[in-house]
Amino acid sequence: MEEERKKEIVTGEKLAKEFREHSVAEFFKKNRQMLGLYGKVRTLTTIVHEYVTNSLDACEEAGILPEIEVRIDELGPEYYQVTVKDNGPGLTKETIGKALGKLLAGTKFHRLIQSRGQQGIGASGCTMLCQMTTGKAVRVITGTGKGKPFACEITIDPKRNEPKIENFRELNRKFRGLMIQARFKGVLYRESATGPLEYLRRTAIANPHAKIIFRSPKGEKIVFNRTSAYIPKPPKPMKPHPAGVIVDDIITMAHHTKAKKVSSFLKNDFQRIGDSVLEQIQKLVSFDLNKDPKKLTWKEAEEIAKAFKKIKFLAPSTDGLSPIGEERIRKSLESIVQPEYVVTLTRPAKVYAGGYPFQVEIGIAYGGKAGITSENNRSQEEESAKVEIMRFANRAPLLFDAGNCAITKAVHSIDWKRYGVKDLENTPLTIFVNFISVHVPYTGAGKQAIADEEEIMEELRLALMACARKTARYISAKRAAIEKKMKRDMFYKYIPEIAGALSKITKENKEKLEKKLQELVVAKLKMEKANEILEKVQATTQAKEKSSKDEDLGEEDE
Amino acid sequence: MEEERKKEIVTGEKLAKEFREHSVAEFFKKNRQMLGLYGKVRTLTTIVHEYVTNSLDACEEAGILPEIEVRIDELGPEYYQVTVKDNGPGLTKETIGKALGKLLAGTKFHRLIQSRGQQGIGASGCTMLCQMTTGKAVRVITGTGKGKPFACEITIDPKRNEPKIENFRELNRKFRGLMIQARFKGVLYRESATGPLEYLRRTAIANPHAKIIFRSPKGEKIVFNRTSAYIPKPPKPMKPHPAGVIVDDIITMAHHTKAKKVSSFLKNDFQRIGDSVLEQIQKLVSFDLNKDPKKLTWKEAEEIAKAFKKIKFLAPSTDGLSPIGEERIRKSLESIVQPEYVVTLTRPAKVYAGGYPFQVEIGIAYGGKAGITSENNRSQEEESAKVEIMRFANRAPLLFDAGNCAITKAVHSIDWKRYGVKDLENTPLTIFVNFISVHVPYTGAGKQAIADEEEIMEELRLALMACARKTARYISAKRAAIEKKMKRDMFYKYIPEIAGALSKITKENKEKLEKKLQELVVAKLKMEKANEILEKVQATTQAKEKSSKDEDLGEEDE
Amino acid sequence: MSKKRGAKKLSKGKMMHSKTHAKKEEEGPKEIAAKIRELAMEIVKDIYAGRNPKFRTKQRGRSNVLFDIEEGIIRLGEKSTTRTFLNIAHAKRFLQTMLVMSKTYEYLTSNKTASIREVYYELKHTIGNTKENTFDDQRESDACIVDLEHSIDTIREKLNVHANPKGALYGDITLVDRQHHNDTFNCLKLGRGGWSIMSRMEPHEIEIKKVNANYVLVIETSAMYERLIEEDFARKNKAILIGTGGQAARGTRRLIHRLHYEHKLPVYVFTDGDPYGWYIYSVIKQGSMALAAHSELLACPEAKYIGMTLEDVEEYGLQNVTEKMKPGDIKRAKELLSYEWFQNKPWQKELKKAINLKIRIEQQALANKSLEFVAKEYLPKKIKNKEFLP
Amino acid sequence: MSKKRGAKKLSKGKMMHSKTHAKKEEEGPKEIAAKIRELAMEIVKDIYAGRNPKFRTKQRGRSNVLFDIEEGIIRLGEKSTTRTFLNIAHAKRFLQTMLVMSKTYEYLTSNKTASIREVYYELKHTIGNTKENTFDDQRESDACIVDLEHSIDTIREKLNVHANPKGALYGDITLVDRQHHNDTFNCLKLGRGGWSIMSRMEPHEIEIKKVNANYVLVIETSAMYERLIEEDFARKNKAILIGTGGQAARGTRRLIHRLHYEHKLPVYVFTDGDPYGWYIYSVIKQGSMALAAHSELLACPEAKYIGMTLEDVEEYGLQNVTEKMKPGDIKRAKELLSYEWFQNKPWQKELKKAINLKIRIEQQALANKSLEFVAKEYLPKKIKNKEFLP
Repeated sequence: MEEERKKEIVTGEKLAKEFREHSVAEFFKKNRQMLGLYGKVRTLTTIVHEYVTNSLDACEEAGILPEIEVRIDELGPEYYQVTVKDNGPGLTKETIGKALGKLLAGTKFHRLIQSRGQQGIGASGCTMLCQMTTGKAVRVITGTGKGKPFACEITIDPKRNEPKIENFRELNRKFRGLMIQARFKGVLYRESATGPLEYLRRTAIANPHAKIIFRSPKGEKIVFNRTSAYIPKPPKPMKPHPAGVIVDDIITMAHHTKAKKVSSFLKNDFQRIGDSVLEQIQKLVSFDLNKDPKKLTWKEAEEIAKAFKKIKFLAPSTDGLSPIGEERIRKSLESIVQPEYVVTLTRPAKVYAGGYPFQVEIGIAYGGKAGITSENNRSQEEESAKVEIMRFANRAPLLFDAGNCAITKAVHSIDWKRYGVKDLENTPLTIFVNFISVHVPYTGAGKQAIADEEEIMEELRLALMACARKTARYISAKRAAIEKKMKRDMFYKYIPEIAGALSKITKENKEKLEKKLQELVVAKLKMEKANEILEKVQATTQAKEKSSKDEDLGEEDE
Repeated sequence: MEEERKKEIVTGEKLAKEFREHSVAEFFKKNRQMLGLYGKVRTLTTIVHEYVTNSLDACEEAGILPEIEVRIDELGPEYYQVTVKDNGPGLTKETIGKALGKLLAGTKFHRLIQSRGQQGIGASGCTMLCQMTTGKAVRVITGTGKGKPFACEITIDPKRNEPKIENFRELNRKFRGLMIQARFKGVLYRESATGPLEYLRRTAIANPHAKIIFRSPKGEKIVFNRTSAYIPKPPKPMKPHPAGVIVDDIITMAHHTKAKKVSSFLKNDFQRIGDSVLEQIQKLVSFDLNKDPKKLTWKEAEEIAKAFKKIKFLAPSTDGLSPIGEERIRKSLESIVQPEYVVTLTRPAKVYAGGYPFQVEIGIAYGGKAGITSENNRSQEEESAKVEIMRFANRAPLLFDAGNCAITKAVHSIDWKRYGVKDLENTPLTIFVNFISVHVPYTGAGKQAIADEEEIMEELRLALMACARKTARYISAKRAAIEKKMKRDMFYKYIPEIAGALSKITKENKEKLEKKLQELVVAKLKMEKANEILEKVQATTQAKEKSSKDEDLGEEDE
Repeated sequence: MSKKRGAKKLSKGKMMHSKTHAKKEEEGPKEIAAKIRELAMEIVKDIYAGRNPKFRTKQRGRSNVLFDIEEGIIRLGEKSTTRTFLNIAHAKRFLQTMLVMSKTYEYLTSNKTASIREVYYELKHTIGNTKENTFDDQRESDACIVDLEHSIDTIREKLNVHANPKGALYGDITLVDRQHHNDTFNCLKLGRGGWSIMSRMEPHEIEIKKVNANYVLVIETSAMYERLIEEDFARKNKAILIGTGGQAARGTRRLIHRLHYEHKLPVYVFTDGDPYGWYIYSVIKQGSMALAAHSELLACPEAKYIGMTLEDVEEYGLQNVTEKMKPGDIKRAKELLSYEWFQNKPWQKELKKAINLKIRIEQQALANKSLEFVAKEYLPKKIKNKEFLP
Repeated sequence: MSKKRGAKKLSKGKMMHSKTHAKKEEEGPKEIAAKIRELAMEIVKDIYAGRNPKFRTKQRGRSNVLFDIEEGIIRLGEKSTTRTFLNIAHAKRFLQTMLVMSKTYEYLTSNKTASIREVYYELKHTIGNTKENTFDDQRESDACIVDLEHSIDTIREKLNVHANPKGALYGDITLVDRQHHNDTFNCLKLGRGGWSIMSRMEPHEIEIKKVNANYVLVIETSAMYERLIEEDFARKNKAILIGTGGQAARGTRRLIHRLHYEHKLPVYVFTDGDPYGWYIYSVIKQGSMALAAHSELLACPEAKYIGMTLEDVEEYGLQNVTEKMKPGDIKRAKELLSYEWFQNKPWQKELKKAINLKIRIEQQALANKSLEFVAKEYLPKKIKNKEFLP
């Protein structure tokens, strides 16, 4: 059955000639889905995301109150132009190419620092997509405030992963900041829960110090004003915390340290290691910590890692973390979501597996325009308000892959019934969660979902439950007030019937009975006023439960 | 409420100094989940996958009948050593570093060629994982058949994405092939549907020309013998097919072509473009095709792409595709799955969006040990056999992300009831699907799911339905035979009761009635024999339906 | 079934009611036993002749049910079906019917009667050397009984087989149980309970000796039946009261039929004003689709509907004791609207009103006026003024 | 409820059966009406005194039900609960109970009776200027009736309120309906139907004038009741036959109770051999948990169980007419196993056998022997040899 065939042995030598390196740009060009640049609507949102986060990060590092204009123009079917202009520090001739025309180049990747962008592929990926789909370059105008601003056009040479800068010219006007303009085909603008407008709305909520202006393809102008003039502290690069650092990290750091001894390497290059900790480490390892770190072996690094596990360290420094702050989240939610009630919480920093500190911020907005239907273009029926979960990583909104995300999982892992929320999905709640860390553990390069590491999940749950408790108190107080009024009405309503029935049996005067009963109700409610409302509601609930339990046996023969 | 803070403006100039490039190795080290190297069990399977596909690809290109030994040893808790040895063409001193110690380097990425591996990051990713988790180098022995084989140890310098080769030594024995040995921590061996053993079993099914030997951590030795001595044609690099090529591809190719005119560029660098096609293109574009391709503008390339869309081309050449073949899939399934019945199909090649040809091969195995429970360690009850969907891309098994994969979606999109399969999930079926293409559209770098492009889905469905029809014919013929026997038994069984009842009323002789009735049954079944079995079954089914329809009104008062 | 189609069918399949009716009523155990024997002999002849043994019975699907406009009853059409032994789908059913034939033949020849459940248990056993039972479910033997009824054109009561009894009788009516000591009793003298109606009410068993009444009042709920006795309604109005306790059982329907035809008493039906009540009325009046073959002996086409109606709700101000119809009720009401025997103005108006208002009204709702209201005003006024629905 | 706990409770809450029983039996409409008036006056006093008006009733949860080992009946314990007006959770219920009190007071003083459904409809109306109804569901008024029964320590029949009737009586027993023309009739002379048992069987209404019988046989299924009449079992064995048609209605239980206590007749219960049948037996014998308060007037602790038993299956070779128990049946059987009143050897053995074999056996299954087997052999032999379960 088998065909016979002349065999031509290809030797290893021959294969060797075929071996070729290729650039990371080529790789991502073939795998754009890894950058989140897939799906017509998603691609456009991702582009806006990449540019806006870069702008916010740059302003923050430079200590500037950001004002960002985003404009999307429809040029043809599935053909759009995106323009983003900021008032940030701008870019120089030297850096502009690397920032927008070379993948895996950036200011952030190599540092342990909280930032929205992280991996240095976002903006350059957009440049690549622009040229892939339209053949056009990305147009840029930028100025640093010193010297003349300049304009140029940027493309990437994918074979070399190197920027190509054309039409460079200096401008004779004043401008500080960065304006990027790029065109894309095969994308689509929609005002949905995953579209650019919702993205910017959420960005505004998580960045109350930013003013964001959006001009939609429909020609509408939407302005999100700042509710805070406080510029977040520029995040500082951080040293790694020993908790959870793996052997490989120690080896890599030891080979790059400037320290001459392992002991000083540990003290200088890690957080929370002082002399007493060093003494403890020395007791736990088999070699002398005065050794040259460059000569540290894997086995020795392993001993250090094991020692790290045994020692109790101080919580990591939060210097590198820049939370929004409870008060600012409250103001922002009140301004943009317009709910009836808001509770906010910023938790202390914690560490997850890799020794990276992180921090969780929660805001729960209830009632009013909270939940889905408020700002979105859906039907305005009160009854149909649905819960809205707003996820952020380092203040950048996460719109996709909700199901995979630790935040969504944490929200759904909570027994909301315990907090007076009977049906989470159909409650007018906006749940705001900002996860900040010097290294966000995304589940993919699309950067849309946070991995559900154990420590992260626990922290999210604790924070959510703390806020839920406060919300529950508000909800039940509100319910209690409503019930009080209902109670009086109800008692009054029943009085004539009761008086009538008793009068029929006893022949007592019906009007007299009614009057006496009304007096009883007034006295009863006055007394209640003195007590705490919340207690009453609980008591009522218990009474109800008890009485219904009493009668759970039906009669079997009727 | 807002705190005041001294602002230190960070200038663009200052930020420029912070700009740093980083290597793709660093990137993937931080994002190992993108390589499928996450999850304790999945990581180990992915490692085996990377090495084994490299071996198979190398043997195929060199025209060698592969014999691959895989050994997994448990060194400690969640600590394993993986050894893979093949008889392939081996690697040279020059190539070994790039093959195993540098990411995005390989023989395949830059060519349009069918291969199991594709992106040149798999084996090097394993090297990185090995050193990240254990600090150890990967150990290699290789020989090309010419000169002396050698041994060495390889690591990667992640900062530079460059290999580091140590302990290099030549060996004084004969060896052609490649043996890799690497250690990993934080991984786990399990004999589950996603473990290495199942991976190798499926690899053996899709590669009937390969002999695969596996030694499990339990010390068991499992051998999958080859069922075919036919070495698949070494796949050839292919020129792109014009259907669906995008503008950017044309520009990139035009800038790299050796041709001097656009016309010869089109003829030489694309498939299926001859003089008559060229004439048609010339009529559709506004410029002269004698132009220098290096000077082709985006607008002109756009015109060519538009012209491509209008012209009807021949189907793409399948030279670059190497299907397994229907007969070989059959033998392989019979040998390894041991079913009762097998049907196989290799469809002609088609093209999907990017101008890439692809081909679909199907095997459906029914009964016997087909389906889950046969080879796997589950309970052997006949009743509980479940359907097993085996997905392959270029003969490499896909074990994860089944839900996202076009193959799974296609299988579930089919109305199996029409093919006599009442409950697909609980039928002893093994459905084998091999998708082959010069460029498999994976949904992620983990390479575990095929994107559900429209053309791919249609092709998969057509192929599945063709096989399902044949399987249906077998299943109903089998059922008919069983029913025939049941029928005779049933008639005979009822005879005494009927004769008894009639005898009681009529006083006729019971034995005489029984004898006559038996004669009737024999005559009836003889007559039926003459007819086609299948027809009978259908008739019976219809009769049943009709008679039950007749009596669908119950009595309302009993 | 459309009006047209039913009417067309009828012209072919019609039987003269009076003649067949009389003949069917007359047949006693001996005649029926002879018919069974005849059928068995034909099957034996088939077997001896080497033919596939068979018997004929009637099709019972909706497609073989028709409404006899002239007689005002639902009938089973003439479509028949043949059950044979040598057919995989029929063989077991064939066997089972032979067993039922043989057993009922035994009842008839030895003067025994049995409930359909007893038939099932009498015949259930393991077949030969197998693990298979002759019957696994009473529904199987019930179906065979129906086959046999149709094959020899009779009703099960005449096969000495019957369903469960249900229903009670009260009023100045004297019955004689001819099979039981010739017990003779008057049903007005039984306190407020009344007589418990038997499952078989065939003339050769229960004789209606004397009736002193102006009409028969059939009442859906047992509670209303009791209320009317409590108010001494039967005496004061010379009425026979029959409580059906929901859907009327076969014995009760047979009794109503006989009171009407043997004693020319008008029959008034009093049910809840809801789809279930209207359906109960329709079954008493025209027969049911499931028992279409036996309407001649069970139905009472001249029966009239006395209440509850939605007009009552308005007239007596019962709005706040109506109940909401559930979606299933509304669906059922819409079905009734399309039935041929509700194709007359008053019923169309009543049903449409119910569907529009989405309300139903129970008999007991009349208690909202006063307990004695139903007996002292509601019913007497309606009967006096002949306020009936057809 | 564990045996220990029940026994302990009892020592506190026990009442002398004979005394209270006699007193309860004696109370007529006048006494009950006076009790209601007394209760209403107390409530009025509360109101005039500015106290939250209240009435007491008994708790009805499982935790307040106990088994009186001495008397062999289920009783309601002494735990009481108070319903007040000024409590958001009780107010509506309070209102409803006042309405029910007023209405039953009216029945008693004007000598009327009503079914519980009629009570619901009589009282249902819209409250004042609201859209709220006094009652939205009959379950609400039913619950108030129970509250009232417990508040004044009586049964609903004595409030002139009753449930639906069900059940039939046959045998040589002469009854007088003292509220209805003093109708006097003998239940052996009613053909094979028998007398339809009323919902209220209070002594001041129905007098048991004469009984000529050796025992009472209570039968679960109507079909078996008919079968035994058919076979003339009552005459031949001097038996009173009572067909319950499933779970015995209150009127039927009251009649059984009275036949036993007034005429010292032994009571034998004949049900299907399955958890539902055993439960029917247990309710007749000890009373039910839901009506624990009324066991003294409804239960018959000396009743004996005659069949079906799993021993019968073996003795008469009925294996192939048994049915499989469904998972729900088995669960129910296991519950029965733990009931205090089944804590005796024969019942433990029987129940365990059923649970192990997972089978059940119906009364009609005896037809598998022959139709007359049950009347000619099965029952007479069992009664002669006293083969009962306790």
